[in-house]
Formats: sequence, structure tokens, C-alpha cells
Amino acid sequence: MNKQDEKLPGAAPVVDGKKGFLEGKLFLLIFAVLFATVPLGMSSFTQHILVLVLFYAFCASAWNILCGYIGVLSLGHSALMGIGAYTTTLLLVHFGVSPWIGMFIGAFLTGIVGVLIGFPCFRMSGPYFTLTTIAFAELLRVYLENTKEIFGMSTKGASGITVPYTGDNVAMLSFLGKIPFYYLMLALLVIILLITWGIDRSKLGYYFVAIRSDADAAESLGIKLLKYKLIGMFISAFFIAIAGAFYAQFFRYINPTRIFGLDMSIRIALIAVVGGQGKIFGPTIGAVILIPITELLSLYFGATLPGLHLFIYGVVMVLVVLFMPKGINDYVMRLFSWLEGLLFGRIRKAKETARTNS
Amino acid sequence: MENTLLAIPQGIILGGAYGAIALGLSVIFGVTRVINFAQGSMLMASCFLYYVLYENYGIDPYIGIIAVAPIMFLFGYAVQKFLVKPLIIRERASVIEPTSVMMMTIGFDFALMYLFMMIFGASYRTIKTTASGIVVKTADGMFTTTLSRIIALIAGLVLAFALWFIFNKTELGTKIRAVAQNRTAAGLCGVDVFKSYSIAFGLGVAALAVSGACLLQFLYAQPNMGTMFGVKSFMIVVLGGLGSIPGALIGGVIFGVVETVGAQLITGTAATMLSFVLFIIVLVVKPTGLFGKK
Amino acid sequence: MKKYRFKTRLIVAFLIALLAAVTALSGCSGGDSGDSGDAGDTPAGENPAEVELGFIWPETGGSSAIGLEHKIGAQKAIDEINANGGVKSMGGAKLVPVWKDSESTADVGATKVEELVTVDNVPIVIGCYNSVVTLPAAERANALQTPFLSMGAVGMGITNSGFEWVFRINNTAEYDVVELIKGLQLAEEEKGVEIKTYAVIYENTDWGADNAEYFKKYAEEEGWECVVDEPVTTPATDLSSQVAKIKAANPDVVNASFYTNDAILFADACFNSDYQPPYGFWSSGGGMQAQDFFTGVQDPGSYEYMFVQEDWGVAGPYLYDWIKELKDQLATEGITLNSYFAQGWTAAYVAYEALEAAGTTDKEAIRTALRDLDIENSVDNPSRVVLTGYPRIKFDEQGQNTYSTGTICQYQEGVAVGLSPVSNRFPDAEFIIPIPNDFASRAGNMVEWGELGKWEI
Amino acid sequence: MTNILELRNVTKQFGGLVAVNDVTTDIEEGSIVGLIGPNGAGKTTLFNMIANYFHPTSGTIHYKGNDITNVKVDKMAKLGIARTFQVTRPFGDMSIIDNIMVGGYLGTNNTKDVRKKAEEIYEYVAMTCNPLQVASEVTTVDRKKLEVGRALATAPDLLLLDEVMAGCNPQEKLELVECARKIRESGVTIIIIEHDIKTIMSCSDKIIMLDRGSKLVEGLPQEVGNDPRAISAYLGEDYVHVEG
Repeated sequence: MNKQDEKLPGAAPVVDGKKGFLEGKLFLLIFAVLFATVPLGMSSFTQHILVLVLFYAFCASAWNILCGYIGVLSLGHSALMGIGAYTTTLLLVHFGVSPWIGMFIGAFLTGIVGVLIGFPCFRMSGPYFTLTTIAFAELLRVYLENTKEIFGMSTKGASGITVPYTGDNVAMLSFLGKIPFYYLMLALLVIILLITWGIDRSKLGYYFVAIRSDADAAESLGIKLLKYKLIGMFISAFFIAIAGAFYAQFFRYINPTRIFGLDMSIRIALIAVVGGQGKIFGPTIGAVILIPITELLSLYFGATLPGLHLFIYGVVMVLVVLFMPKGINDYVMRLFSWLEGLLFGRIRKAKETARTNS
Repeated sequence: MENTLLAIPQGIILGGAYGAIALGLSVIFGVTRVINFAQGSMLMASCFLYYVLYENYGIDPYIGIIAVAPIMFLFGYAVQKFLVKPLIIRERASVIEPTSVMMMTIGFDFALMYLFMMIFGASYRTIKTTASGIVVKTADGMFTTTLSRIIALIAGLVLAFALWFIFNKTELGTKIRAVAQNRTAAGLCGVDVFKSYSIAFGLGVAALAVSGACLLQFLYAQPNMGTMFGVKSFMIVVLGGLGSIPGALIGGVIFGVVETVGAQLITGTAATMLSFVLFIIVLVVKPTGLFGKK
Repeated sequence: MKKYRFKTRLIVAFLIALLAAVTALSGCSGGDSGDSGDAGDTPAGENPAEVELGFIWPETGGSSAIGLEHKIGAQKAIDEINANGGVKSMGGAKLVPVWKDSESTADVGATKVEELVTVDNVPIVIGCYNSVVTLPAAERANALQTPFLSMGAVGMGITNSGFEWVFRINNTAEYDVVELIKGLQLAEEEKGVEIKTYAVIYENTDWGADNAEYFKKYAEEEGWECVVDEPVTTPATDLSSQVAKIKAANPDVVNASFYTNDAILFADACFNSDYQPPYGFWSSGGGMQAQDFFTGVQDPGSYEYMFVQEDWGVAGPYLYDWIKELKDQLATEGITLNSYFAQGWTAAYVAYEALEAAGTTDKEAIRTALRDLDIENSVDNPSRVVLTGYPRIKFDEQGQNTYSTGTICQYQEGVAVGLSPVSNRFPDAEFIIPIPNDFASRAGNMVEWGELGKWEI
Repeated sequence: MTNILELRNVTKQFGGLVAVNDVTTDIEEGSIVGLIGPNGAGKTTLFNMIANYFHPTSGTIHYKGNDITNVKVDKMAKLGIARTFQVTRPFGDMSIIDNIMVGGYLGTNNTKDVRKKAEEIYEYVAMTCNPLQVASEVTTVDRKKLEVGRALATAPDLLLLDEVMAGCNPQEKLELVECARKIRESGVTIIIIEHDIKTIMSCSDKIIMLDRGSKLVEGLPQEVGNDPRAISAYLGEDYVHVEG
């Protein structure tokens, strides 16, 4: 282990005993291998669902950077996603700009919009913040539903925009099959997880969590609350916009009612909360569990009685929030710790003895 | 111009209905600081109860209040006790904003909405009572409304007075207000905090049920009907001021007037956008809302 | 804060993932094209006992009331087909519906198509009513090379986006409006009136906005002037203010596009305000032909004289004996025959006809069958397929059925009376235009509850 | 000795209530100053004005010769003024070390350095709990020390300790006094609000006593202890209380 930890009185046993030096490795390996190989040989529909799993994992991870770490509940993220999707799509449709480029233009634009929205929003706290974010999203949704063109570019109002299909074309981010989308999304997810991980163990992450825990105390330590909230907002908006661009390319269709809708925001937030907010892998775990559950419920109960699958979904949601306070992430982590203990316990013990002897 | 002026009473009447719904929320929101996202489906549930009473036993919803409001009170009481309370206790341990309560109510909203969809299907159910058929209008025919809408406005006022009375003139109300102001201090003074919460929740849901009786007269019962008021009612509560009973009513009226006058001068959708902008501006300028106290 | 120290491990994991991705990509691109398109095929000469049909309707969400009516219609049609011996060219294979719920949400529809095609292996997909759902769903079916029968959605993009596997049985929004305009011209001509002004009021959804847009486009060509252009946020709580606005502008004609709930509110508000445009309300359907609309309005008098573009053949020359029988039969089960039921019915029947013609579940064959499909429907030779009452079902190169004309009906004494085109007109029927301002005497249940009438203050 | 902090006619009104009335005083660099007074005397209000949680209704506060009367709270740490809270406010879901690190990040981004510094501070304030324990789970005295340590991590020149010893037993109080002395020796000026007169007398270089918003007495601990006004206002009572 590292030297600094050893220097601390009482530190060593905790580091070695409780946390486990192998923790994360097994977990990551299993997930990496699973994620990398799982879609192979699956039916197109399964691949489709897997892409959705990754997509929502990515969205919820982006949401998590702001809301999980800083501890505010935004239910307006769909608007940011929508801005990203619309920017990319409009640039593609009207100027032929490749989504690869449009994606980043949209992301920067959304980041800026996010910061602008953040100024009034971050003056509020708790429920006020949540409602203000909803108000912004609804405002944008109603506006887009009633607007035929923006800056001379046709948006077709509520009818939505169809993204032209250009065949299998990597340059235009257009694919027929699911596999390319899957690995693109997987790469994006890995990137956002790395960034979250980077934030988590850097000044930014410490400041975010400090703000979440106690804003007054954080301020007394010289943390500029607004500045860090806006930074969080920018990062979060940037990535959620990329998700929006991906959505547009994947479904080849966007409409304001869906992509700016409250339902989308709620779903993203829900995945992060159920998975475990403020944790690196929380949103991913939430998506891995929730999205297939949704699909399975709809598969088995959708035809029986209209609404039954959504009823069960609601009940599951209530139960998870009630009985899994830290999100599923916590249980998964414990399970992995236990598994690792089982698998590597002996090796660890041996190493420990070796170290104490030396 | 004349139309614009006529739109104002129209808006006040519409706002009365909004205000009546917002009252229920304001009580819950004001005391427990919980955004009850399930309010839409709770309103819907009460509307269906009235519908069943009317269709099967011919009981007019106004009379049905006697039965439905207590049922909904118990329902709200139970929801607080078994679903919200454990979460508040848990959240108090950490200092994170009570996000889990909001997420729980969203889930609850889903469950309730689709439960009713399974039972009643998706069709729009209306009832035709005496009040719903009586049209009230000025002699020149320029201004028209229905008696049921006017009753909704009056009900809003009566409800506001009743709630004001409960909170300001009874011992129970005083305790609840104390809890709303400072949970910890009230708890130290021997007030049962969670009982107060439960009662406030129950009262809020019962108030929703009262407005449900008025709404069913001129709207319809349908599982998705909650979305009609959805976010709007929260904005009204916040606009009026947290926990302020007159604030909820006046906030409702402001929204109503913005919508109807806005529909005259611009378009209805532009008015909707305007009301969102208004909401954001008020919150930025005065975060406590129009009538809220710090 | 929990810290996982695994920088190097993460990178290793990422590299593994990337490696796997590359291998997978290279390995898959070949295999992928191989298995799409042939799912669910039956070898020639071997007949399946059952053929699954994939249906996607909005069973939950905003349009659920309508989607569930579609579902019942389709179910009844399938019951009848199976009772009559199933798909005869496949040795009497029974039709089995696979229901999927679009949740009235755009991307869910596309996901459901994916599921129907690749999991349930259905040879044909039918749906989805909402245009915003149908568009991505059709696109997806097209990409998966599966025949897609669009029913209910009127958005233009469904048949003009070059989808080769998509067939739409019903009209486009534009054609709906053209029919309305033709009806208006006919009324002008027959009644010697002249329309000068009009108002459009519509819900701000794709359907409502499309309707209003086309109405304005064609009205402009006619030289009519738009005096009110009013989008409404749906679901609305009160439309009296909008009605007052229209009333003040006093247009000759009002074009209204609403789903059921808002249509009820709109009709009530107009009736309460004693508002009636001189040449009537004209609507291309939507909520104004849903069952809940008729029972939901406070007074049936509120839809009296309203013009609605009806899809179904339960009117005028299309009131065939078999439809009457069906209607009575359904009534005993508590089901009302309305246009959405009819749409569901016809969609299921068209799918059946295509299967019958193809004689196989091969998708390519079904597509060919759909392209060649030609169902005539006339008084002399009524077809049980076309409950919607179209004179013919024949798809053009874009997959659009160009014969899916509706009938412009006017509610006269509570009954939809077919008027336009002339070929679809009821015997002895004529336009009631200008519309009498006779609110007090209108038919309805006023007697029951309305003795107190309207109070003047 | 130079004055690190100069208060001139500082007054704070809440509505009609005068919480702090015309307080003028100087704090010398490198000293420990005890701020005492009965409940409601305005100690915490004055304290919060120095920390800029409130701004004075009138009067000025100068820090190292610069006017800081209306500076924003989040700038204070950078200026070199750090504070603790009367009711401890640890970042509940972070470990002890992480808590201290948050303070340490002021003006630097280097996680490695910050961690090292935090570990040093952890030992410096002599906490007894495990450094990786979650902060919400440790004992009161450790939370108090954590508050001090976290504030110390911002490398302040002036440390404001708000009732840091409340709720601690005599042994723990001694530890904290020791800690304060150690900090002072490293060149940090300290202002302490404290109820326990005995303890505060034992470690302060100067005592300022407030009563009903006004400065009543100011001087060396012995002087204040013998001042009849101080005794009558507050001390006698409290001595009895403490002894009993």
C-alpha cells in the first residue's frame, strides 16, 4: 500500500482489512469483460436494449456529476440533452456538419446554456432548485413545440426532426446495426466514468462533496459555492448534450415532447438515485438493473393488462427508495467485497503476514 | 380590449380552481418540505371515488366530499406514516436534500396512476350534475362561465379559510405550525413531529379531495388527469410563498389570469411560457415567494 | 468518501474492452446482415399453426384512451378471421396478436418494433396511432426490413421519407385537410355562401400543429383570411378564454384539432358561451370522433352541426348490413363501434389479406403482397376488410393508400350525416349552413338537468 | 506587536434589536483572545461579523490594515481568516482525512501535497480516531478537533474558534487548550468564544467581555477576573456554576 497510509496511526488495518486492496479490480474486470462481450451473438433487440442500458448509464452518470456529487436534484436535465440533440441534428440537417463535430459544438453550447441557467437556479436550494430546473425545461419544451424555425433552421415544431439515414457511414455517425452504437456508447461511458473517477479523487470532487455535505462549512473554508456548482453544471451539461446527440443518431428521430420532457429527466434522475448517487458506478449499476427490469416487465406484463408493467415499475421504485437508502451500488460493492474476500482472502492474509514480519 | 378585461374574471375563476389544488400542496410542502409529486394521482384517485359514488349511488360529488375527504385524509396520513416518515428520518441523518422523498413520490405517482388505469381503463369519464349544467353569464352574453366553476372558486376560498382556521385557531394547528417553523425545536417542546407531519399530509390530501369534487363537475376523471396540473401546481405554491395559505390562492389566481389574459393578447402556449418565466423571475427576485416569510 | 485505487486497472479494463470491441466489430459486421431479414421465415411448403402479428398501440400515456380502442378493434377482427378458418393459404394458420404498448412515447415505439421483429419474430408490424411514435417506429421497421402497416398517424414523414417497407392505410394530415377544404367549397357552392375568414385552434402537438398548418396553407390559396391562430397547451384545464377570443374575432369557420379531453372542454366552452361560427366547426377528427367525446360533453347539443371528417363507414352509403350487424353485436358486449375501433379492425384485416396473398411469412413476400394489394369496397360488393369505409385500399409507390378518403359528416340531431364528397352523401342529406343559433332548442339531455337552464346575471 | 484585527465602532442591528453595540477593539498578532459574556451578549454575532457571515450595520473591521467589512464569506479563507462552528459541522459522508483535505485544497490543486498536509494536521491536533473513519461517526471531542484541523488546513493567520470546548470533559478541554497554544506558537492569532471561564482564563493573553451587545471590560485575564463590573455581570454566577 502507499506510504502515507502506513504513517498514520491506526490507518493500516482499515485500509487493508475493510477496503481490501483488490476491491474494484475483480468488479471492474468482470464488468469490463461482460460489457465488452455481452452483445456478441445476441439478437438485435437485446443489443438495442443493451445500447439503451449504456445510454441511460451515461446520462445518469452525467447527471450524477452535478446532482449526485453536489447534492442538488435537477429534473431539468432533459432540456440540456435536448439542446445537444437539436444542435447536432440541425447542424447535420441544414449544414451537413458531421455529428462527430456537431456533438461537441452542441456540448459546448449546452454547457454554456447550463451555466446561464445555473445562475438563477443555484440561488435556490432544495425543492426550489428542483422546481426552477423543471420550469426551465418546460419552458424550452413548450417553446420548441411551437417554434417552426430557429435562426432560419426548420425545427418542425412538435412534429420533430427525422435524422437522415446515410447508410453505414462512420464519418457521419450513422450505422445500421447496433454493435457500432454499442461500442461507441461503451467508450463514452468509460470516458465519463474515468472523468467521474478523476473528479472524485481531485480537488473538484472534494469540493463538490463538501458543498453537498454542508454548504456553510464549505464556504468558510474558502470554497466559492457558485463557482463550483457552475463548474459541475458545465461538465454535466456538456456530457448530457453528447448523450442527446447520440440519442438523435441512434433513434434517428427527435421531438421536443420526448427529449425535453419531464419523463426523460425523471428517468435519468431515478436511475442515478436507485443506483447510488454521488458514487462513481452508482448510475451505471442503476441503469444495468433498471432498464432491463423495465423491459422485462413490459415484455411479460405489457400485454396482460394495460398499465400493469408501469404499476409494478412504480412499486419497485418506491420499494428501492424505501429500502435501499444508499442505492444498489452499496449492495453491489458489498457483494464484490465479500466475493473478493472469498477469492483472495488467503493471498491477502499471506501478504499481510509477510509485511508484518518484514 | 373588452375581451382582455373579460379575461380577468375568467382567469380569477380558473385561478380559483388552481388555487384550491395548490392549497393542498401548500399544506404538505409548507409543513414537511416535501414536494409531493404524487399529488396529481391523488387528485385523480379522489375524482374516481366521486365518480364511482355518482355513477353507482347517484351521490353528487359536493355531498360525496363528506365520505371522500376523510378517506383521502386517512390515505394521506398513511402515506406519510409508512412511506415518507422513514425517508425523512433517514435523510435527517445525512444532510443531503430530501431527494429520496421526491423520488419516492414519483414512484408512488406511477403506481397509483397505473393502478387506476388497470381498474378503470383509460377512457375519459364525466358526470352531469345540476351544477355542471348551469351556465352563468352576463346579460350581453360576453362573459360566460358555469356554476360549477364559480363553486370551485368559492370552495377554494372556503378551503383556504378552513385551513387558516385550523392552523391559526386550534391547538393542533399551532403545533403543526411550530413543527413547520422548526422541527427540532418543536420536537424538544414535546410536539410529536411525525404525527404533525401525518396530519398535515392528511389535511393536504383531503384538501385535494375537496378540490377534486369541484373539478370533476367540469372536467373529467381519467388516470392521466394529474398531468393537467402537474408542475403548474407546485409553481403556484412556490410563487405564492411557502406555506402561505392566501399565497397559494393568490398564486393560483395569478397563474389563471396570466393564462386567460395571455390567451387573449398572445396565444395560450405563449401564456404558458410566460407563466414559467414569471415563476423564475419571482423566485430569483424573491426566493421566498410573493407572500412567504423568511 | 470511498476511494477506489485502480487507475492502472481501469486502463487495463478499458483496453480489454476496446480489444473486444474491435474483434466484435470485425466479427459481427458479416454475421449481422445475415440474420436480419430472415427471422420468422417459414420454409416453403411447411405451414405454421400460428402466425403472429405485431401490434403497437398507445395503451398507456396521453393517447391511451384511443389506443385501447384500436386494440379492441384489432382483436375483434382477428377473432373473426380465426373463426373463419384463419389464413387459408397457409393451411388455416391462426392469427395471434402480439400487443406492445408504445406508452405514447416516441422512442418506446421504435424499441417495440425492434422487440417485435427480433424477439417475437413477427412477419409484420402494425401501429402506432401517434405520428411522433409511428415515425421512428416506421423508420426502424424499414431498417429491419419488416413490413410496417401504419394506421392512425397522419404525419407526412411516414410515407414521404422513402421507406420501402412502410404502408399507410389511412390519410395524411395534408389530405385530411384537403378533404375539409373540399367540403367547405362544396358547402359554399351548394348553399351560396362565401367564406371570408376562419380561425384555427389546435393542441400544440405534432398532429394539431400539422393540421392547422395545412389548413392555413390551403385556406390561403382560397383567399380566406385567418383571424385567430391559437395553439393550446395540452391537456388544457379551461378553454373559455380561447373561445371568447374566437368569438370576438367572429370568423366564418373554425378549424379545431383536439384529442378527446381537450375536445370535450372546447365543445363545452363553446356551448356555454353560446358560440357558434356561422359556417360551423370543421375538424379532421381526433377527439371529436372518439366515443368519450360524445358521452363526455355536458350536452349533446354542443356538437350538433359540427363538421367532422369521419374515417369509418358507419355512415351514409357505407352503412352496410354487415356493419350494422357488427355494431349491434358489439353493443351487446358493451363495445362501441367508432372510428378508432374501425381503424384497428381494418389494420388487422389488411395484414391478414397480405398474409393470405403471400401464403408465407416471408417478409419479402408479404411486402410484395402489400404492394399488389387491391381491395375494392363498394355498395354492391362490400368488403369486410374496410370497416373504415374507404372505397379502396391500394398503396402507391410511397406506400400511401391514396384511396383512404374520409367522409365529411355533419352531426345533425346527434347523428353523423355524410355530406362530402358527393359520392358519399347520405340520401337526401344536405349541409345545414349557415348554422342556426338555436342553443335552447338543441337536442340533448337538457331536460334532465338543464331546466334551470342558463343563468343570466 | 502589530494589530492583526482592528474593530472600530462595530454595530449590528436586527430589526430594532441591537445585537452588537459600538464595539471597538484591537487584536494583536500572535495572541490568544478570549471573547466572553453571558448568553445573548452578542459574542457569536460579533464573531460572525469578523468572519463576515453578517455585515455590520455600521462600523468597520480592518484585517492587516485592509478593510474587510463587506468582504464575501468565501474570500475570508483566502485572506487568512478561518473559523469553526459552535455546532460542529463536519462533512458527514467524508472521512476525517478527507475533511481536512477540503480545507487544504485552498490555493492548490495537488492532491498528493494536500493529503500529506492533512495527515500532518491530523497528528498535529492529536485526534484519537481512525483517520479513515467517516466524520459523522466520531466522538464529540474528535469532531471539535476536526473543526479546528479543517480550519487550520487553510493555513490561516487568524483562527476564530466558536465555543470549541463546549460539551467536552475537563481532560478533553485540557487537550484542546494545549492544541490552541500549539497553534498560537506557530504564529496564528486565535480568538476563542468560551463559556468555561476557568479554561479561557488559563490560556488567553487577553479577554474581551461583552454584555448586552456592548464591550464591558477588556484586558489581561487577571484584570478582567478582578473587575467588579465583570463579576457582577456574569463571572460570579458562573464561577459558582462551574465550581458546583
